[in-house]
Amino acid sequence: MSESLLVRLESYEGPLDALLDLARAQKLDLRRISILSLVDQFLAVVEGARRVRLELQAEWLVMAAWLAWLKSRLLLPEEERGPEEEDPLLAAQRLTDRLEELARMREAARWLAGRAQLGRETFARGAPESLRVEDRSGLALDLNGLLRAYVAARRRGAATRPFTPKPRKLWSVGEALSRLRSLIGEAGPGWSTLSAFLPEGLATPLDRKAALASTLVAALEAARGGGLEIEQDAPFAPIRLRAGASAHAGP
Amino acid sequence: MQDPDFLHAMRIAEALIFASDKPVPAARVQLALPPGVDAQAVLTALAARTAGAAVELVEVAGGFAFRTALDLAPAITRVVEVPRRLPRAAMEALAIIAYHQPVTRAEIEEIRGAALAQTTLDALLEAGLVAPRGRKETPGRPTLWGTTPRFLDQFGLKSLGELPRKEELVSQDLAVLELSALPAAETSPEAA
Amino acid sequence: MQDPDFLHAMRIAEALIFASDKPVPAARVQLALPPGVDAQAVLTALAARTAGAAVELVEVAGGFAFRTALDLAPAITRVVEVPRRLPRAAMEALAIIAYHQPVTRAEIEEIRGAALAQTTLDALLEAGLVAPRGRKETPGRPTLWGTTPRFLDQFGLKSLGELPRKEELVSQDLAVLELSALPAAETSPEAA
Repeated sequence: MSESLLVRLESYEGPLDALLDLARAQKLDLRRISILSLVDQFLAVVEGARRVRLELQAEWLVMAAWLAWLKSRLLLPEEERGPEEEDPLLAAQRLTDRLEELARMREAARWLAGRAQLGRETFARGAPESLRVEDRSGLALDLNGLLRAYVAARRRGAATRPFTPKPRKLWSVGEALSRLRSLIGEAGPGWSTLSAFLPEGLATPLDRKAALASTLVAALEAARGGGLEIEQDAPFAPIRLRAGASAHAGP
Repeated sequence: MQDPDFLHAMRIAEALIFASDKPVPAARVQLALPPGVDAQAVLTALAARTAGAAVELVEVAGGFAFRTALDLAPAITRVVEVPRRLPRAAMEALAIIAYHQPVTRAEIEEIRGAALAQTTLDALLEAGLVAPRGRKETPGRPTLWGTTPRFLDQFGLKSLGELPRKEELVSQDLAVLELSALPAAETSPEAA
Repeated sequence: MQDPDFLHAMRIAEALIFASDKPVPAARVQLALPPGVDAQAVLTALAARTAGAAVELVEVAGGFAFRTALDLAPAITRVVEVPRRLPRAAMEALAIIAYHQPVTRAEIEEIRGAALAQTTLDALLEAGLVAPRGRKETPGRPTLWGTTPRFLDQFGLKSLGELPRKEELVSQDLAVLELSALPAAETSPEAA
């Protein structure tokens, strides 16, 4: 008997399956199961299997080790067990319960398998008819969908439109220099702030900053040639300009 | 019973159930019937009329459906392709899900004492026999599984209540020892 | 006709046709029948028996099938309202018309960055959501489009002013885009 179990070991769905089979082969009453005789058989099977193939699955060995422990405890008089130790009778009962439940579930599976099954022994209508007539005349619209569609459309529109930076006309240093030269004469001998030399019609802060920078560079350029003098009282204080000595050398 | 209204109601019920792709609950039949005719009486009459016919009215999965008579299966399967039986592991897992639902995969494995292959669970899912039933509020929140109406339909059950009671499920081999006479074990492994 | 073999053959044919997902040709029915019984005769007898019943055998393209009687259709069918969703392109066009009206088709295409099929515009027109709002005085005098009171109804708006300002929708996303540079943007809904 253990021989046939040994041969079939691989076809078992784990040690619990094999234990149940052992119990059934002996027509054991699971509720009065002799754990001891079951343990000996199981251990014999596992031992036999180990002789044939060393690479026995861990779960089999764990079960074998546990059963060996259970057997030793069951044989031991109660007074010789440690107080902390699990009650072997309870452990044996739990194993019996598990085997019983597995036996019941296997029986349930057999019961199900024995029933006439739809599509095998009995057949349903192969081509059911639609009992629903769909009225699709209404529209399902929601504001959220509309807004999402708008955003999606705009995003796509932006993505497909080639990016052409808006031509931006910034005040160049050259322009600043010629404006400075033409204005510095009219400004007279006194000091004027740098911003007085900015062109008109500067729309954006960016345009304004660019013009300011260009004008400053132009002023520095002019000062280098001596046509202009620059002064600033303190950092970030207004920058002031006046015509240089060479520009009004005459008087 | 020969009242023309009742006969008309039988025609409606027959057509409705015949056309449907799923078992039709009696309440749905009632909706289709003219007022004043009782669906249950109509269905009883229809079941009586079709009993023993090639296509019979049966009560299954919480509703009514037409099914071919069992004796005709051999002739039909000669022409119609029949799906393969589920393997034993799948049938066992299915039985465990049916009896222990909602149940996690780990619990199924605990009862079977063996790992449950993903392909096995996939096969049950694909056949529409089981479906997720939420998650268990334990660490990892594992999926809970349960059977579907299709499971009832597949095995010709009116409801889960038609499954044999657990106490009746005694292995044939062990029945020799008259287990049924013994007190039923109250502690099932999932409770342990 | 009362021959038991023939009656059994009729049962087989009935069950087979019932279980098939397609009409069954007579030749296929013949395969399932016991030898010596003619499928054509069986089918003729079955058609005669079911004529006028709730479920009739009919010959359709490709073979034989059961159909529920036409007179029962109103009793067993349920009308289900399934509101249509507008296709994405139509929804986008509608949104652009709402925000940029009055707007020409070419302008809608420009804003969407994609062509707008005439059928899409037709669908909006047919649904009563948009209507012509005169013509733009540019070469070709293209039609200008705007939304209708029905548009407001459908979206549950009292007026176009209830639409979120388009700057709230797109300004952050599309900083690059000069909104004011887009065609017909001057007449935005919140200004209308």
